[in-house]
Amino acid sequence: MTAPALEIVDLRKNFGPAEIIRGVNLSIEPGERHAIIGPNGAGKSTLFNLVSGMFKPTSGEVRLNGERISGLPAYAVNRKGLSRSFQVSSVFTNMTVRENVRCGVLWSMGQKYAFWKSIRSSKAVQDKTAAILAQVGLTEKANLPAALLPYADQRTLEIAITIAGGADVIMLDEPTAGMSHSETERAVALIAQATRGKTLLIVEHDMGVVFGLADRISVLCYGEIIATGRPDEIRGDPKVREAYLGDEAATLAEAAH
Amino acid sequence: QDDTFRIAYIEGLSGPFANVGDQGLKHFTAAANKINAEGGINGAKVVVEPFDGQTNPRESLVQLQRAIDEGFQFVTQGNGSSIASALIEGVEKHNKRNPDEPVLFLNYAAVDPAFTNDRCSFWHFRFDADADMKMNAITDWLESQPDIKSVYIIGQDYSFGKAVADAAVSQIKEKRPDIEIVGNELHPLGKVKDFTPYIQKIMSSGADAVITGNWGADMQLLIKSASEAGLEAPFLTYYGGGLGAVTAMGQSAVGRVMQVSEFHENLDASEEQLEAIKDFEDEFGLDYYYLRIFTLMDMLKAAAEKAGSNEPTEVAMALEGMEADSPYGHVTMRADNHQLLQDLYISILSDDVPGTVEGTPFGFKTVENGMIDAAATKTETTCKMDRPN
Amino acid sequence: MLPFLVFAAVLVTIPALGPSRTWYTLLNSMGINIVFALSYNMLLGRAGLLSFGHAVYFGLGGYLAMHAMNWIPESVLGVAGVFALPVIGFAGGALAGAVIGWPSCRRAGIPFAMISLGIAELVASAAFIFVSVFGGEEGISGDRMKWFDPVTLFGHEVEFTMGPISDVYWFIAFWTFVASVLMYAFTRTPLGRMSEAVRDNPERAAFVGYNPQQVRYLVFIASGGFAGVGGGMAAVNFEIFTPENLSLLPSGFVLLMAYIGGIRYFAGPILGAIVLTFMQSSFSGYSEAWLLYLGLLFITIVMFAPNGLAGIVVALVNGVRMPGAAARLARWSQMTLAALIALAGLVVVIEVAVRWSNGYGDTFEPFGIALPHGSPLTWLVALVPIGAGLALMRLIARRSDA
Amino acid sequence: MLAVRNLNAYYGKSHVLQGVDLDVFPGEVVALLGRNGVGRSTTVKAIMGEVAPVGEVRFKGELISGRPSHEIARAGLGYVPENRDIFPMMTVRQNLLLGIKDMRRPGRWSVEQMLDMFPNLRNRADTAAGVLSGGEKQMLTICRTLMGDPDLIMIDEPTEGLAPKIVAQVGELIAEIARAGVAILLVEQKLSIALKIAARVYVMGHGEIVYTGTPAEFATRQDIRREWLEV
Amino acid sequence: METIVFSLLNGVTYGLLLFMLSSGLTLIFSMMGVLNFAHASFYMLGAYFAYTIGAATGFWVALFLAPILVGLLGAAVERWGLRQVHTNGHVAELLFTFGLAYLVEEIVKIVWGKLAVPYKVPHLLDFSAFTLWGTSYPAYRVFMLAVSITMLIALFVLLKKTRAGLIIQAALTHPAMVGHLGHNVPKIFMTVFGIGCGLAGLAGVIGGNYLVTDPAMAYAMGPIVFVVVVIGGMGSLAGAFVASLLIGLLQTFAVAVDATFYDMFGWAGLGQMTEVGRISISSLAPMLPFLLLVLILMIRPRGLMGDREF
Ligand SMILES: Nc1ncnc2c1ncn2[C@@H]1O[C@H](COP(=O)(O)OP(=O)(O)OP(=O)(O)O)[C@@H](O)[C@H]1O
Ligand SMILES: Nc1ncnc2c1ncn2[C@@H]1O[C@H](COP(=O)(O)OP(=O)(O)OP(=O)(O)O)[C@@H](O)[C@H]1O
Ligand SMILES: CC(C)C[C@H](N)C(=O)O
Ligand SMILES: [Mg+2]
Ligand SMILES: [Mg+2]
Repeated sequence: MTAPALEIVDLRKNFGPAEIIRGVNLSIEPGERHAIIGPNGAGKSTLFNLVSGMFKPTSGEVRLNGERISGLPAYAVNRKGLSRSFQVSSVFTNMTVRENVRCGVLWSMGQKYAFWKSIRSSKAVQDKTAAILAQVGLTEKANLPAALLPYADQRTLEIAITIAGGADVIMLDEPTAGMSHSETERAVALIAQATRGKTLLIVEHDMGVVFGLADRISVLCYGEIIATGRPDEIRGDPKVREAYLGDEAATLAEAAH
Repeated sequence: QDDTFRIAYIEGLSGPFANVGDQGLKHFTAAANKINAEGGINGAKVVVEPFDGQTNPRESLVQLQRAIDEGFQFVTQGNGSSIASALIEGVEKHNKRNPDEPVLFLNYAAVDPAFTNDRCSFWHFRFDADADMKMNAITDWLESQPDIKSVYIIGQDYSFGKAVADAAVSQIKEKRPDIEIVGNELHPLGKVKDFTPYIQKIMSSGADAVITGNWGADMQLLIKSASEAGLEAPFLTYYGGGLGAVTAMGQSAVGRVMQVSEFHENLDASEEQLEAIKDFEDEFGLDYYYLRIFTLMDMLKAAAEKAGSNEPTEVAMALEGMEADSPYGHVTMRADNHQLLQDLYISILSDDVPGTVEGTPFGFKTVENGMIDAAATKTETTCKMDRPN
Repeated sequence: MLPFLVFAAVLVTIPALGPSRTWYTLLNSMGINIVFALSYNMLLGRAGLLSFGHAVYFGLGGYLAMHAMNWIPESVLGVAGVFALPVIGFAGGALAGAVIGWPSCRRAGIPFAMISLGIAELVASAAFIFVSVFGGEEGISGDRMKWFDPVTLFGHEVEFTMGPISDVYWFIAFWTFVASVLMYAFTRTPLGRMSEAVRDNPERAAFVGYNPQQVRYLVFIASGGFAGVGGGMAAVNFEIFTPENLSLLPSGFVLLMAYIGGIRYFAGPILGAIVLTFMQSSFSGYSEAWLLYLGLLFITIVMFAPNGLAGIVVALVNGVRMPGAAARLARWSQMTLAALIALAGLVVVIEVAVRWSNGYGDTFEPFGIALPHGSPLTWLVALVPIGAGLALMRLIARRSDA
Repeated sequence: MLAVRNLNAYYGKSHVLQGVDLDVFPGEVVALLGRNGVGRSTTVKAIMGEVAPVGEVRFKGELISGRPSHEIARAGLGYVPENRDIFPMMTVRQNLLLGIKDMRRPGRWSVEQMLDMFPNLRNRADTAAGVLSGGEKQMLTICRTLMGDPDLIMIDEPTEGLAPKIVAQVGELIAEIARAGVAILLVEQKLSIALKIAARVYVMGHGEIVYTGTPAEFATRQDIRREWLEV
Repeated sequence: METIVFSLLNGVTYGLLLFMLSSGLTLIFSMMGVLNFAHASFYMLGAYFAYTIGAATGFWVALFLAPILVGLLGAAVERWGLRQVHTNGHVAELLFTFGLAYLVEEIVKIVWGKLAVPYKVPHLLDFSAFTLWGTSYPAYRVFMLAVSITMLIALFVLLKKTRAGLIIQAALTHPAMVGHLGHNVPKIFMTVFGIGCGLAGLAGVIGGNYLVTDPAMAYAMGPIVFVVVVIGGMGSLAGAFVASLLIGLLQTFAVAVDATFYDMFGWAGLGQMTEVGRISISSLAPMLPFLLLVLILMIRPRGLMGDREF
């Protein structure tokens, strides 16, 4: 059996006295689409930050394809093939859309810190950038500065940068937050298509998105995973209903029928 | 351009030593006015134009270049031997590369002895007694002061300060071997804001006298801290009489601060000279301080007229060995090293003299046996000069 | 590409116009400052690092070149060696950048700025202490003219000794061009691009695989190196380096050049270097109060044109191109006119005051009209235009608002 | 109480608000609905003076358009922006304290009350607000504005990014605010909440108000919903 | 012994002057985020104003009037200058004050001339407070000590006991939001800047006659003030106080030490006459503060007592 794409073992994180992540265990198979839901402040973003190398865990371990990555700095984690997006759009505001995507592409195409060759000299980089832009539908806006993009497009760009590096584990933090229904639909389609064959870890509050996209769902509550399972299992779980879904479970159940 | 005789005055006209540069410029302006009133130099009107060298060798070289580009062939400077050193080199290089348009450097205050010894140049003339000559005056006076048994030397950390210290050490060893040098200290140039710690050191060393070549703000602050702390030892200085030091010292310095200089305001002089001093002070609101600037300008005029040309090489040739009469005595420009010989005076700050400075009730008066004859100031030189043929 | 061809063409044609020595001197300083300001902008404009100590790299590069200059033997090859000194400068600057950048690039923003300030003061005062390396107050000087007589090369008599200022011009022009092209090219490389990415969003840059500190550090070294090229050029041009060249003052000046020129544009610092060098060397000859004017210019730019002179130029060009140009240009020229009127009054005030304060007794005589400080007419001539100009500006601004 | 007449606003050249008219009466809860990017946030910003308003805005009869925003706030108009501008370096408690305009005149709400209402906040009362989770920040901003004791509060997208359960909580909070007699102008996407608490709804489309009515009426207007809200 | 006592006294005096200067900067820096490069220029203006006013009315009136005038000037600078550039970020603000420093220096030169003015210690305080081992300690320094400690206390109360501090800090990052909460941000900024400048002015009134009042005094004091603020820690008045004293003492003691590197490291094989061996500790005095600055920023970036990094 191959190692899980992402494996989290008894991960803990304290901020001062506050214990925010209290022993999370999670194992995600290659190609799986896994969603994390949970109330606000449960620690979802923190978990993302721990896995992606922004924070160092207090204890526990994170393994990417069997290799330990916890404790590595963010850029090193990224180079090993894990890429993430941010809950609040985090793009290179003064650059054009194309440059934003290109920045996402550069490292994976082996450009590293090169200062002896033009960024344009590599056809592969150009092509890859163009391909990604086309994939997310931003080709027309490629020459606009990112700061001037409408909100939904910025979210899309956020996703584009995240997938640009070709990482095989993608983590998205509330990718559709603040999008309208139609935009959300488009975003979900994009995510589904862009992560085909890859491992996806996603945080969302929009249950439509979660139940539409995820193969499995984990519910994080006060820093602990209280349930993991297929969407229908989660929907029925009384603990989850109590902690997170509230009335919406009923609505969802209705919708499912 | 033929009817003007243009002199570039390259000094720090901004920054910490701006005040000193400003004073010099006023003296030059006055001297030029005087010459112009008498018909100029060989009929040419004298123009002294200021260039701000910012008391920095490189910037001064930039200004030198600018002056040369604008056609100046006479340059004057004095505030800082470090700068004079750069200018001498700059002028030498220029004259070597452009033998057709040589430039002459007239130094009125930068007194590193090297300039008239190992590093002497045909294109450089100095109108101020060098550090060794002035130190000679001081140490001669020390010979008559058996009460002084220990001295403290403090100076600015650059060639001039080092020259003063070296001169003091070697001459004291020679003339008063019994005097102990209890401190020999260099401090950064123009950067110290509070000299109290240095004064503290001097006081605890128990020195009977302090020797310093400090000038500008470094002099004012040093003296000020000394009088605040109640340092009783006399100060033997190069520049205690000028450049704002007296204002800073006040009453407590009376009878304690001495200077060695070619001029002070209570020297005997003709009515005419006193009149000239008064006119200068009225016009510029400033003490008459740089006698040597007037000497410089007068000799320049005399040399040019003797040569019958305003061309630097010929003026320089004429200056060599030239003798002249200043309002206070006879002066000679040595031909072998281009050092001016003039009478020097050791004077002491006093509160009962007619001539006062800086609007204070104080002025300097010559101490007993304080006059050193021009001829007696002459020192050996190691100068070997390349002269144009 | 085109702008660089024009640039090269301009550089080559200048000597044909037979500039005076004054012009050569000015142009040479400009070249040095252009390289210096561009290298500074690699940090400030591109990587977003505000440094108060850039002169350190300029100076250390320059010092190294200076020492190298003194070692070079006197021969024809010596001339070539002198010509190549900016390469040594680059090495010196880059080396200094590599050493100093190590601790300072770990942090960006204000801590970086403060470290750079501290290091500048530290290096400058240390330089005063290590006399054998830095020459103390006097500095280290040298002689760039390594060969006196013309030599015959391929049957032609070449008279290129690096002595005369016109020879130095070619040297400066060559290196200015090369360094500008290289620095421009740098912005087009992966590292150059990532430096901008790190400026905008270091966190994100890390999540696309780049170590922001590493990026900053490498850019810092490159920027130090190019500053060193400027230093090497300066060593040859001025033939002296003093510890002051490492201090806060020149560091501040390069900041002014880059900012006044416009840090958002590649050509901004070039423009800034040209204008400020001109002011510094020529203006200071016309008016003693040139620093006051420099201060005023600078403050005006900071307040009203944060994109600098280049920003103004771009706005002008856009203004001409976009629809409604006639009206806009009319308004701009009215504004400019009003501002000029006020400025004229201000100049009178300043000039009269400077002369009054100096006490040399000379009077300000623009166009032969004497304006002594004692006469009420003077103050009328000064204050009326200021008032009128400001009132006009206000009027125009209000009218265009409505 | 709040009367907006022919309000226009621009971002550079783009004319974002093109003559908005709207009213909020004392104690009333009004929802402002509309698709993304139609200018709802801009409307609120223009009322607060954050975006330069062209047109007329009156609050309690007084003309407030063109006045600086602190004066508008002091007139009794509260505003909770959509980007949750909390003060990240300060503690939760300090954030709340800053909401008080004048220490001498405490309002209807006290810090303790706020912390009671949201146990999450109480737990973190003395940590820096910058590290709060997205949802916690949202609660904090609303509470902070309430500390200033406004007579009308404008809330921009309060439930965005909140867990379903907390969405309900926020809904309750808003209802409670309304019960306390504070008028509310609510900018919302989630129809469920908006329709539950609002007395009246405005629908916005392309910089204009395209529909006004009570929730009940609105429920029947499928055409409006489809055309302007995509639902 | 006497060296130690006097170095201590002198270090404290110098340190207190530094504190007076830097307290205003700390205030402005920590509250508005403005690195006021012109701070020392306001210090200079304080000295010059006091000189001119004092000539007409005597020192004591000047002591009150000059700082107020400088403060008003500072407020005006904020109102018509800084406020305009505020929207362009901190770099622009910093550059504005950078230009202002040039401007002030040039204007001072025009108005008061390039030479030092005879601004003197008031007659009433021009005596020696006490004499130890034959060295006298001027009463004026005791007065300086008193003023700066009063200032420390007053500032502390102002900051900790008022909400203004909080509001300003919030406004630093989110000015619009603070406005929406009903606080008049511009006015507060103006006041803070005015007070900060006024404090610098006060330092000028007191320091101008302790040191020298000339157009170069601003440039001489400028950088060291930044060192104090950074070493002390952002926003920490107490830190600024400690750092001022530390630097004051450090510099005074360094000067007092007579040793050279050879004396200290000779055992390690350093030659007496080598260049490094001859470097004296006292010659290092001017660079010590900057060395400390760099070290602090690297080891403890929040400064000695700062509660946050920049
Ligand atoms: N650096 C930090 N220091 C202290 N506490 C922190 C820090 N970062 C996060 N926290 C706390 O940890 C908890 C979890 O935050 P996190 O951002 O992970 O929540 P979340 O699950 O993503 O919530 P949301 O869905 O609202 O975004 C919150 O209570 C937050 O206040
Ligand atoms: N600072 C800005 N500069 C330029 N355009 C802007 C700016 N802010 C908003 N816009 C544009 O103005 C329009 C209206 O924006 P507004 O934020 O008011 O919409 P909204 O209805 O609140 O939408 P959302 O649901 O995204 O909050 C949008 O098209 C947006 O892209
Ligand atoms: C102006 C003078 C005091 C300069 C000093 N004598 C020097 O040689 O450097
Ligand atoms: Mg989150
Ligand atoms: Mg909105």
